[in-house]
Amino acid sequence: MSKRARMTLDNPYLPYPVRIEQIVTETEDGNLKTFRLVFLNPEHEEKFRYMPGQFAELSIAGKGEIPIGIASSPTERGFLSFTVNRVGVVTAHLHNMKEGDVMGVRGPLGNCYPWDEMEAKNVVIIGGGFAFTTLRSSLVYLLDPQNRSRFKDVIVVYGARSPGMLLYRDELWQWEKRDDLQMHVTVDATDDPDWKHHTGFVPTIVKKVVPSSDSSVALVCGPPVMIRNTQPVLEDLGFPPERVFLSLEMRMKCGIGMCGRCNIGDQYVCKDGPVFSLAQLKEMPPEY
Amino acid sequence: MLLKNLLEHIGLEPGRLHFSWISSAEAAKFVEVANEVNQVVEELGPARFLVKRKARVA
Amino acid sequence: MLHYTEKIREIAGRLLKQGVVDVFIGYRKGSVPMMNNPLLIRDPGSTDLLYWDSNCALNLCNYLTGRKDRIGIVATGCVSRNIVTHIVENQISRSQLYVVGIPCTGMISHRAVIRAVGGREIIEFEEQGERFLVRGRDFEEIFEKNDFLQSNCAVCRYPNPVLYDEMLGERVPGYEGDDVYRDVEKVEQMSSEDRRGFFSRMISRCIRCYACRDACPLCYCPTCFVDESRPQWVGKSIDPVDTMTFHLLRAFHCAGRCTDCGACERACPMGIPVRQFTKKLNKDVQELFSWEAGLGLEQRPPLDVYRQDDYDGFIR
Amino acid sequence: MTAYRVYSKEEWTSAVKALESHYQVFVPVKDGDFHLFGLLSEGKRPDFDFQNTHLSPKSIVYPQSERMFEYSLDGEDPDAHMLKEAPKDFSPRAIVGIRPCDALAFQRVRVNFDTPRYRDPWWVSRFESTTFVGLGCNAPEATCFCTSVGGGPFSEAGLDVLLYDLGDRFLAKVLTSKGDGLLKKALGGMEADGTLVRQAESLALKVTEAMPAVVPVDGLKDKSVLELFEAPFWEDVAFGCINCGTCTYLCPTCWCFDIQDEVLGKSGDRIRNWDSCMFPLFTLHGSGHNPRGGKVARVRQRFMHKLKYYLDKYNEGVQCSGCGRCVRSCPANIDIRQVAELMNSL
Repeated sequence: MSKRARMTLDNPYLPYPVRIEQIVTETEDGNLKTFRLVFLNPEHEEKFRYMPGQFAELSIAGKGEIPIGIASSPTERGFLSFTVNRVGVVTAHLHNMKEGDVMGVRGPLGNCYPWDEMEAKNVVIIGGGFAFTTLRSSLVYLLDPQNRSRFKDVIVVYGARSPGMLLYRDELWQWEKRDDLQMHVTVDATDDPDWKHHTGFVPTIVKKVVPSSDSSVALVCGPPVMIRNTQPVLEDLGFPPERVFLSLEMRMKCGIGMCGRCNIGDQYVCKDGPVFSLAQLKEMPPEY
Repeated sequence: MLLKNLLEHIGLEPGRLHFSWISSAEAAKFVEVANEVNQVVEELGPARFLVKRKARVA
Repeated sequence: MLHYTEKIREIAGRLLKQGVVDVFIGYRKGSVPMMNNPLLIRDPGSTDLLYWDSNCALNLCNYLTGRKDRIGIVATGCVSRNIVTHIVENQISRSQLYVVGIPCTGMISHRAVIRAVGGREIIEFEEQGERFLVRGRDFEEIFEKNDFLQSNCAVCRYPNPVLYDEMLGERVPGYEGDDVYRDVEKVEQMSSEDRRGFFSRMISRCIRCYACRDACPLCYCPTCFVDESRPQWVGKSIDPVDTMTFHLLRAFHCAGRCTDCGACERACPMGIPVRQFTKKLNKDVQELFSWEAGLGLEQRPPLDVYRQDDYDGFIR
Repeated sequence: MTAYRVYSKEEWTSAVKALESHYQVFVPVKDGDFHLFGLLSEGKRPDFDFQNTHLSPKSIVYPQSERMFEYSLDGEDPDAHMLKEAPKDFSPRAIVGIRPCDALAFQRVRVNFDTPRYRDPWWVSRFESTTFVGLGCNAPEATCFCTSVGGGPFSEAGLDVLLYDLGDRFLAKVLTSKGDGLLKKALGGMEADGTLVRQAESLALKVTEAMPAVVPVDGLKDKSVLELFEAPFWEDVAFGCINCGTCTYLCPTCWCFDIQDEVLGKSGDRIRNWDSCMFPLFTLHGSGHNPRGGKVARVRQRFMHKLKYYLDKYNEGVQCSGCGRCVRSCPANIDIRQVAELMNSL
């Protein structure tokens, strides 16, 4: 069946039905939950082949859709997981849903992190707050036995406002014990006396722990303030803009580059992004 | 009053919208007003105007 | 009202040169006949861009909301009443404004003129005192301005600014007749069912572009009720019930505030007479509370005041 | 060899009538102060003596509000919460009397909805089921500028048939097999001889030459997007704008849309509505951040998209077919022709 004919069969707006298999509350304020979703139709799971860095539209009949980064890695078979911040109409409803409920997933959407460019290079992963989702996907993918050897050193700097606001905490502590990865967890501040990890903003920790930029690629995802302050640190370390990649957030509806709202200049964040290199961003109007 | 006038001006049938001031002590008046509204509205029959059904779109 | 152009330029230049104001808001001559472009200038050297004729029908008070600088602004009767309302509703402070008052002899309804030449394209418009000339590809007509006034200007009782720092000319007489609300009364006399049909047909062509809301100086809410999603009051499609709900609630938010300046009807791309909603409210507000919007800084609007003798006959 | 048929005005009216048994036929009809496209089957009388319809024919292929999916929310229903495509009627339709600028507009919009990676099922199905019978413009308006943006009063882009109004007769030029198929079903008319064809071509030449390309867009391709973005004139261009949706909803090349769910009791719809870059909500993030929170940013986006971003991304010319509707209907008289000049001469 030609690609075009296959296209006419798939309506790009029609979500795949999924069931919520598991809900984990990630943060102490309860505003961030991770939902593990399983496809009701194995054929859909087969079609939904994705790479870390991509996102999907979570669809709730009667409420609408939300674009959320895929937190699970393709190496984790049989389910998709998404960490969702309770912010608006759809997210609030999602946070009240129970395991076993049916909803929809549409995707995979957008591009992914530049895996071929990262081959045989050091990978520096810098994440902040609840934007660690697609970076988790990338880290799990990287550490998978089949993939780990394709990359050299892996350094991760992940920060949140306070210990209670860190995502995937049990996994973080396991990653810290591994010897094929330098895991640096930090919090802006804490009064917990036996907090034995870093304390301080992500950019300051990056300056401390990232040795150099030679043959290294940086993946950065976090709130605008973190990104703005991390860029100069990476530049001082010698990272050229071509080897710093950011994953951006934008208001989205269609997710397939048609509804016209998520553009920065002539690039649609949903279709030409969400991952852009710093070099690309420097050519694009500063409107995001 | 402005709302009632405007609604009825654009076509809401008189008798659909009632206002009454009933204190918690005026149980009898409450019953009387409730029955009266019920009777007037029943005479008017099911409401059609300004009632949103399935969106009338393409 | 072409003769006001020179005076406006001269005053604007003086105000900007002397630093009385930071910016001056007026109109620039339009690029198409019977349309003018609202303009803001900062530099005394560009006052020759300013222009005024009887097609300055968008309400300039709409551009004051949220400004923090000192503003010179031209204001006709209705615009000045909206400025009063803006001040009373704390959207702008009197001290920020230097109001250049224009005794207004009414704005032209460009749709009525196009209708009068049988829909043929008008290429040029020229105001000549109380008359105006329109020229097309193969025709030229001269009309009496008073035969083509916007329907609100034709019955306008407050053509002279109620608030100003300087007046551009002699006061002009307002409409004296007692049938200002004749069009509303005509609809009031219809049966409830006919009125349902009248208003439903009227908004059947609405394309939900919100020009009526966006042209109105009264509509300055950060998030309009029609854009609210938590809770969502109105559907966003062109479903007739949602569209009627939008127009009904938009008008209701103007109760006791609307000066009938006509900007909403002027802006509507489909030519819908949306003032039929607000003018009914204006009539009721006048009859029930003897109130007309924006006439004085000291008076509080009716929905902001409770009086013992407020009419309550509708409450059983 | 291009086929031509000639119809007297009466023959053409009955020919169009005959199409009703094969197509949903849309024709320009007088409606109050202006012309709109109306369905012949609703008893509307075609009126081909018009400049252009007030609203563009875009809503025939791309309705302003359209149901995408339906779903049940009833717990007992086994398919609850699963979206099903709403039933659609993509039976053949014909737009008779579409102006060349509006047909060109569909071509410029198609690159958005019919892409190698994704295809919008509704837009593409309706577009492909539509036959476009264009009517050349004998007397373009002063606000028309199609010749400046790659079109023309007799441009054939996007048309299946082009009609020339020769006063007492219509000459129909067949452009595609779809157009040929339509004329065969339309009955009536005769083969046209060479003199009529030459008369039509000289008419087209005369009208086109009387419309020099006055709106300069030739330099836009090489301009730097960042310089245009940072240009000093945006503040002044945007001042009068009241941020309504008039320009985008009247525009035949604007395609932006919103998706909304509506629930009634135990069932619901997912509906697509036109949307506008002029509205603040268009880019408002859940966090409250809005990359285009101010009016100037939104007005800049509209013109930068039409005259630069689209030009760079698709290399199909500018996203404007020069119909002049926004120029005529903008309540604040913001004129794309002037903005194009400002951008082109930066």
